[in-house]
Amino acid sequence: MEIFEIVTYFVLLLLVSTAVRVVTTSNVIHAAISLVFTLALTSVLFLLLSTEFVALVLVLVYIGAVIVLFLFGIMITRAPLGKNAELDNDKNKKLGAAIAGSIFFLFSYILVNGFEGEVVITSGSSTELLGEILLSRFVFPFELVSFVLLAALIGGITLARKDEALIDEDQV
Amino acid sequence: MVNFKSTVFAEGELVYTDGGILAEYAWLLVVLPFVAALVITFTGKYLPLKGAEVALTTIGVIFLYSAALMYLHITGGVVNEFFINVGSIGVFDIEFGWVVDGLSIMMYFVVGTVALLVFIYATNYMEGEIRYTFFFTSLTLFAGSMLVLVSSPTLIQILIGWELVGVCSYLLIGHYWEKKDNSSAAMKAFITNKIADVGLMIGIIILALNTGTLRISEILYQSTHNYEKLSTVAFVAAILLFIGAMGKSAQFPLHVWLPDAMAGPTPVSALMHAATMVTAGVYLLARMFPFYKAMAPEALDVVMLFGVITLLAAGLIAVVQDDLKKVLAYSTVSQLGYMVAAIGSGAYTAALFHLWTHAFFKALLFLGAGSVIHAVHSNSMLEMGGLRKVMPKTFATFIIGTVALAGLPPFAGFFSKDEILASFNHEGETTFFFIAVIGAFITAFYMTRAVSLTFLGEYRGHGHPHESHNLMTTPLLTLSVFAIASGWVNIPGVYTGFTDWVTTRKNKIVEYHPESFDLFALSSGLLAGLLGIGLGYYLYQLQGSAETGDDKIKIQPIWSVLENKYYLDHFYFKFVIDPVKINISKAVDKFNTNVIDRFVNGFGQVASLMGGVVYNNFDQNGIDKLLNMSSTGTDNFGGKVKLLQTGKTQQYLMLFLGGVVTISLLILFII
Amino acid sequence: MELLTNGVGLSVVVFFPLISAFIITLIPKAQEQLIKGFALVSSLITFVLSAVLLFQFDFSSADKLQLGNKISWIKSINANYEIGIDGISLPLLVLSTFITVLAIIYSIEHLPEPKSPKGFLALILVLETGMNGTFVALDLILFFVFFEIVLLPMYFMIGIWGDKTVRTVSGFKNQIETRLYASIKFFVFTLFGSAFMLLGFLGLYYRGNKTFSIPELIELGTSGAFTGTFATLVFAVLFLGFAVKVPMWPLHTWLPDAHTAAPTVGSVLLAAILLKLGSYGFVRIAIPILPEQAKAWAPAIAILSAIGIIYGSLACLAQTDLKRLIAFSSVGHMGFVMLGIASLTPIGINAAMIGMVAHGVITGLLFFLSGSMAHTYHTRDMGRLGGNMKLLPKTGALLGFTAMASLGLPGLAGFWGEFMALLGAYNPLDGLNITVFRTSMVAGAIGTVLTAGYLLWMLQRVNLGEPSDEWSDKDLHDADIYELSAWIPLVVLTVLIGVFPKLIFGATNDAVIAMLSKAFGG
Amino acid sequence: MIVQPVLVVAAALFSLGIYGILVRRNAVMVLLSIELILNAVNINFIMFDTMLADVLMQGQIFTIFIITIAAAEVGIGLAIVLMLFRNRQTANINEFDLMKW
Repeated sequence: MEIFEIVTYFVLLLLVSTAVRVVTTSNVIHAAISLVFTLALTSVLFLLLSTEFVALVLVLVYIGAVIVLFLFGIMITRAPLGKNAELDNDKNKKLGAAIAGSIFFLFSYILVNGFEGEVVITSGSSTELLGEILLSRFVFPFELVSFVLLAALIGGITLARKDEALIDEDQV
Repeated sequence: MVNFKSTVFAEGELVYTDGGILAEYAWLLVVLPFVAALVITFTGKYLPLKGAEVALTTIGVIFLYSAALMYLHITGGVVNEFFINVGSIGVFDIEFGWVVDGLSIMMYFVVGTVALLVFIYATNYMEGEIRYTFFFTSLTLFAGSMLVLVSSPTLIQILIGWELVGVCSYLLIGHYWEKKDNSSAAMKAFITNKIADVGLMIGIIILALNTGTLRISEILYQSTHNYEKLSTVAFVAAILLFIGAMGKSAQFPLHVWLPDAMAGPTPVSALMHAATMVTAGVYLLARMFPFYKAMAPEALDVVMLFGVITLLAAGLIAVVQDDLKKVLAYSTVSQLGYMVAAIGSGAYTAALFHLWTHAFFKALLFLGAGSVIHAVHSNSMLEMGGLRKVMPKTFATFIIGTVALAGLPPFAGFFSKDEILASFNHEGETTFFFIAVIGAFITAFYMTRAVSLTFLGEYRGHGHPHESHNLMTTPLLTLSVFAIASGWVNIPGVYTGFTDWVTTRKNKIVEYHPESFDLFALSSGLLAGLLGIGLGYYLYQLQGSAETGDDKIKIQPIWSVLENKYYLDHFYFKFVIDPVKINISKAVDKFNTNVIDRFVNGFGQVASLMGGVVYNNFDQNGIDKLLNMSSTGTDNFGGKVKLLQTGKTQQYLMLFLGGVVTISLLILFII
Repeated sequence: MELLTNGVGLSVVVFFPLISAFIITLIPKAQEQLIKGFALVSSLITFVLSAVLLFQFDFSSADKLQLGNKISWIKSINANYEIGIDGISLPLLVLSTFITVLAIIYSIEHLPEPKSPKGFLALILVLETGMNGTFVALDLILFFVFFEIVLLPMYFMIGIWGDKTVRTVSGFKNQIETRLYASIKFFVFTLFGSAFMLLGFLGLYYRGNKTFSIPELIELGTSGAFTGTFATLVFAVLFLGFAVKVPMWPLHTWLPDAHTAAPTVGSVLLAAILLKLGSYGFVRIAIPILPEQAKAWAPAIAILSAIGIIYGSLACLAQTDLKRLIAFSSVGHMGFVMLGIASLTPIGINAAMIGMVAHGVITGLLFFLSGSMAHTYHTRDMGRLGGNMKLLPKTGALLGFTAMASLGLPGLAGFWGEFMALLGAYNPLDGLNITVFRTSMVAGAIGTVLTAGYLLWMLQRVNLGEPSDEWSDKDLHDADIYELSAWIPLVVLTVLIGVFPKLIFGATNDAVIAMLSKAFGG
Repeated sequence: MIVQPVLVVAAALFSLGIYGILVRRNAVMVLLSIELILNAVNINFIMFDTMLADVLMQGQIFTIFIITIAAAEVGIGLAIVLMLFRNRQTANINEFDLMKW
C-alpha cells in the first residue's frame, strides 16, 4: 500500500503542476499539450480509483478528440505559436489570482473539514456493471445525450460554415 | 290684526267719559296729516295753490276736531286710550295707539290752533319761495309727527313721534339748504337732539324692562304703587328721560341748536321752535310726572336746577342779540326753562299752563317778527327801527305779545308766570324764586329792547317796508286774542278750569295748586316786569340807543361772554365735534387702513412671501430638486455604473465570482 | 298645493334660478333682450313661488320647521338633502328672492362695464340659488355647499364688472386694480372663515352620532352632548366662519373694499343678503347647537359688536368715498344685529332678525342709489358731489329718505333693529355679565348718534348745497323707470316694516322664543 | 487511500481553471481552462462514487455524460470562436465588447 499511496500522491502532484502550466504558460501549444498531460494524469487517477471505463473514455474523448479540436482551433485562429506575452491579460492577473486563491481556499477548507478521515476502498473493475446500468436505468439520458451531440454537431457545422453573406460583409 | 283695546280710567270725585265716537276716531288726527303729506308730495305741483290748500284743509280739520275734543273735555272730561298691537317681541307687545285725555287734548288744541294760524300765515309768507310745495309737505308732516308724539299711549310711540318731529325740524331748518350755514344748522339741531335721544332711548329701555310694559299708563300705575323693581332704577331712568327732554326742550347745555334753528323760515320758527315742538320735552316730563313725583323726587330737583339755569342763562344771552329772531329764540329757551323748572318744583299745572300761554304769545311774537323780516328783508334789528308807523297792525300785535311775555296783567303771561313763581315760593326755593324773578326782569328788559330797536325810533334799513298782507296779519290778530285771553282759564280764586283739564289721570297728581294769588310772588313778578320794561325804555328810548342801534350797556367782559353764548359752541366744536369728526374718525380710518388692513394685507404678503419661500426654497429647491435629483442621480449613477459594463466577459465574471467569494467567506467565517 | 308643502316648493325656489342660469348660458349672446327677459321672468317666478310659500306657511306654528323634506344624499357620510323653513328663515328667504328681482330689474338698463348681460344675469341667478339654499338648508353639509356657492358669483362679479381704477394698498409696494384686490380679498377672507367653519361641522359630526342634520344636532346639543374644550373650540371656529361673513370687527376689512369695487347690483346683493348669511348662521346653527358655549362667548361677541358699531361709525366720518361710507355703515349696523344676537334673549334675537331684514332693505337701497350716482357722476368722491337734490331730484330725495331710514329713524324699518337690540342688551340672558352688556348698550346708543352724524354729514355734502360748476354743462340723467321700479318697492317695504313690524316679528317671535327656550330652558 | 488530498487537488484544478478563464486573453485558451474545471468536477464525481461505493455508479455515469457534453461544448465553442475570428480577425476576447454601454 505504501507504493500505491506514493504513486497516488505523485500523480496528484503532477496533475496540479501540469494544470498550473495549462493556465500559466505563454505558449498556446504548450498549454494544449499540458492539458493533454493533465487529462492523462486524471485518467491515471481514475485507474487508481479502479474506474477504468471512465478513464478510457476520458482518454478517448478528451485526448483523442477534444484536444485535436483545440489544436485545430488554435491553428485556425492564427494564434501565435511560440511564446506570446500578449496571451494573458496582465491587468486581471492579481485579481484573478486572488479570486482563484480564495475559491481554492474555500473549497479545500470545506472539503478537508467535511471529509476528515474518510477512506476509499477500491473494489476492482466495475465496467460490466457500469455498462448494464448505463444501458438500462440511464438509457434515456444516454440517448438524450446523443441528441445533444447531434445538435452540437449540426450547430458546429452551421456556425463554422463559410456563409456567403458573411463573406460579402467581411469584404465590405 | 288690529287690536283695539280701550281702558277707561275713572276714579275720584270727577266723572269721566270715554269720549265716545270722537275719541274712538281720534286716530284721524294722527293719520290725516300723513295722508295729506303724501297727497301734497305727489299732486302738490299740479294744484292751484301748490299744495297749500291740502295742508290747510287738513290742519283745519284737525283744528276743528281738536276743538270738538276740547269742548267735549271741558264739558264732560274724557279719559280713554286705544292700542294697536303692531308686533310682539319676546314678552313685549309693541303697541301704537292714541290717548285722549286732558293733557293730550290740550296739546291737540295747541298744535291745531297754532298750526292752523301758522299755515295760513305761511301761504303768504312763503309765496314765491323755492320748494313751496315741499315746505307744506314738511309742515304737514310735522303736524302729524307732533300729534303722533302727543297722542302716544306708549313710550315707543313717544320715541317715534319724538324723532319724527326731529326729522321735520331738520327738513324745515334746512329749507334753504343751498347755503351751507342752513344745512349745518339743521344738522346741528338733529344731532344735538339725537344725543339727547340716547338718554330718552335708554331711559325708555330701563323703564320698559323694569316694568315689563311699554304702556305709559301701566308704568305710571306701577310707579304710584311702589313697585320694588322700578324704584331701584327710577332715579337713573328719570334723569335719562330728562336728558331726552333737555334736547327737545332746549335746556342748558343742550340748547345750542335752537338759536341756530332760526335759519329756517319764520313760520317754522313760530310753529316748531316756539310753540309746539320744543314743548315736547315739557310734555314728556308732564306725561311722566306721576312717575317722577312718586319714584324719583330727587330727579325733580335736578330738573328744576337745569330749568333755572336755563331760564337765566338764555335770558341773558337774549339781551345781547342783534338778530330779532335770535332774541325770540333765546327768549323761548328761557321760557322753556321756566316750564321745566316749574315741573321740577312739582308745579305740574303751572308748567303746562305756561306751556299753553307761551305757545300762543311766542307764536304771535315770531309771526310778528316774521312779518317785520318779510318787510325789511333782514333779520338784524340794526337795520330796522321806526316800523310802528308803517306796520301798525304788526306793531300792535307785537306789543301785545311783548307785554304778555313780560308778564303784565291781564295778559296771558302774567297768570302763568305768576303761578310758577308762586309755586317756587311755596316750595321754599328762595334762591330759585329770586333767580326766576330776575329772569322775569331780564325778559321784560330784552323784549323792550327788541321792541325799541325794531319799532321805535327811526328806520335804519334800506327800501320801503310796508304792512304785510292780510293773510299774515289775520293770524297775528287772532293770536293776540289768545295772548290776551288764554291766561284767563286759570285765575286762582276765579276760575281754575285748566287744572282740571290737564290732571285727568286715574292717579291723581299730587301737586301744589294755589287757591288764590300768592301776593308776594305776584308783586315780585310784576315789579320785575315793570322794572325791566322801564329800564329798557330808559336805555333804548330815553338814551336814544334805538336811534343809532347802539347798546349803551356793553359791560365788558360780560358782554362778549354773552355774545359768544358762554363759549358753549366753541367748547362743543373744539372738544367734541371736531375731535370726533376730524381727529378720531381720521384716526380710526387710519387705524383701519394702516393697522387692520395692513395686518390683513400683511397676512396676504406674508402668505405670498411664505408662498415664495415655500415655492422657491421648499418646492423648487426641495421637493422638486429631490425629484429631479432622483432622475439626475440615476443618470449620474448609471453613467458611472455603466462604466462597469465594459462588455468584457472576464470582468463580469470576475465581479460575479468576487461577489460569490466574498459572500461565501462572509457566511463561512463571519456570520 | 300638496306638492308645495312636501319640500318640492322649497327645492324649486332654490334650484329654479340655477336652472335658469344654465338656460341663459345656452341663449346666444346676441339676443340680449331675450336674456334679460328670461332672467327677469325666472327671478319673478322664484319670487312669486316664495310668496306662495309664504301663504302655505303656517304662522301659528312658526317655531316648527315646515314645508321641508329629507332625502338621502350622500349615504356614506350620512349627509342628507334636508330642507325646511321656520319663522327665522322665512323672512330672509323672501327677502332674498325679492331683492334678486329688483337687482335684475335694475340690471336691465344699468349693466356695469363690460356689458355682458348673459354672464352677469346668470351669475346673479346662481347667486340666488346659493342664498336661498343657505336659508333653507337643514343639513350642515348642504348648508356649507350653499354657503360656498355664494362666493363664486360674487367673486366674478367684483373681479370682472368691478371698479377698474388703480389704487395703492397699504403694505403693498405696487399699485393694484381695485377690483382685483377686492375680489381676491373677499374670496380669501370668506374662504378662510368657512374653512374653519367646515372643521367645526366635522367636529360636530363626529361627536354628534355621525349626523349632519341641524335639527338632530340641536336635540343633541341641548341635551348636553357637546361640552368642554371640544365644544368651545367648535364654537370658536363656527364663530370665525360666521363672523367673517357678518362681518364683525376686526374681521370686516374685506367689506369696504368689496363694496367699493363691486358693481352696483353686486354691492346691493352683498349688503342685502350675503351679510345675513353670517348672522343667520349664528341664529340657526351656532347658538342652538352649542348654547352653553354661546353663553360663554356672548360677552365677547357683545364687546366686539359694540366696538364694531362705534368703530364703523367713526370710520364713516372719515370717508370721502360715498360707497365706502355706506360700506362702513354696514359694519355698524351689523354690529347692532350681532349685539342683539349676543344678548341671547328673545328681544335681542328678534331685534337681530328685523335688523337683518331692515339692513337688507335699507342698505340695499343705499347701494342702489350710490351706485347709480357713481354711474351718473363718474365719481364717488363726496368732495366733488354736492347739490344732488338740484341735479337729480328724485335720486336725491330717495337718498335723503334712505339715509334717514338708515340712521334708525323711528317709524322706518331701521329703528326696530337698533332700538330692540339695545333693549335686549340691557337685560341679557340670566347669567351673562350685565356690566358688559350695559356698557355695550351705551356704546351702541352713542353709535346711533354717530350714525346720525355721518349720514347727515353725507347728506349735507352730497345732497345739499349748490352743485359745483363741473356738473353745469354735463347732461345728467335722473332716475329712469327701471331704477325707480327697483327702488320704490324697497321704500315701501321700509315704511311698512317701520310702521308695522309685525310683518317680521309675526314670523320670527315664536320661532325665536322656541329656539331660545330649547337652548337655555325656561 | 485517503480522500482529502484528491479533493484538494480537484479544488486546485477548479481554481486554476477559474484563474485561466479570468486571465487568458485568447478565447481558445479560455475554453481550455473550462476543460480544466470540468476535469476537476469529474475527479470529484469519481472520487465520491468510489468513496460511497454507490451501487448505481451514478458518479461514473455522470462523469461520462459530462465528458460527452464537454465534447459537444468544445465543438460549439470553437465554432463560435471561429465565427468571431472570421469577423474580427482576432480571437482576443477583450476585443469583443459589443455589449459595452
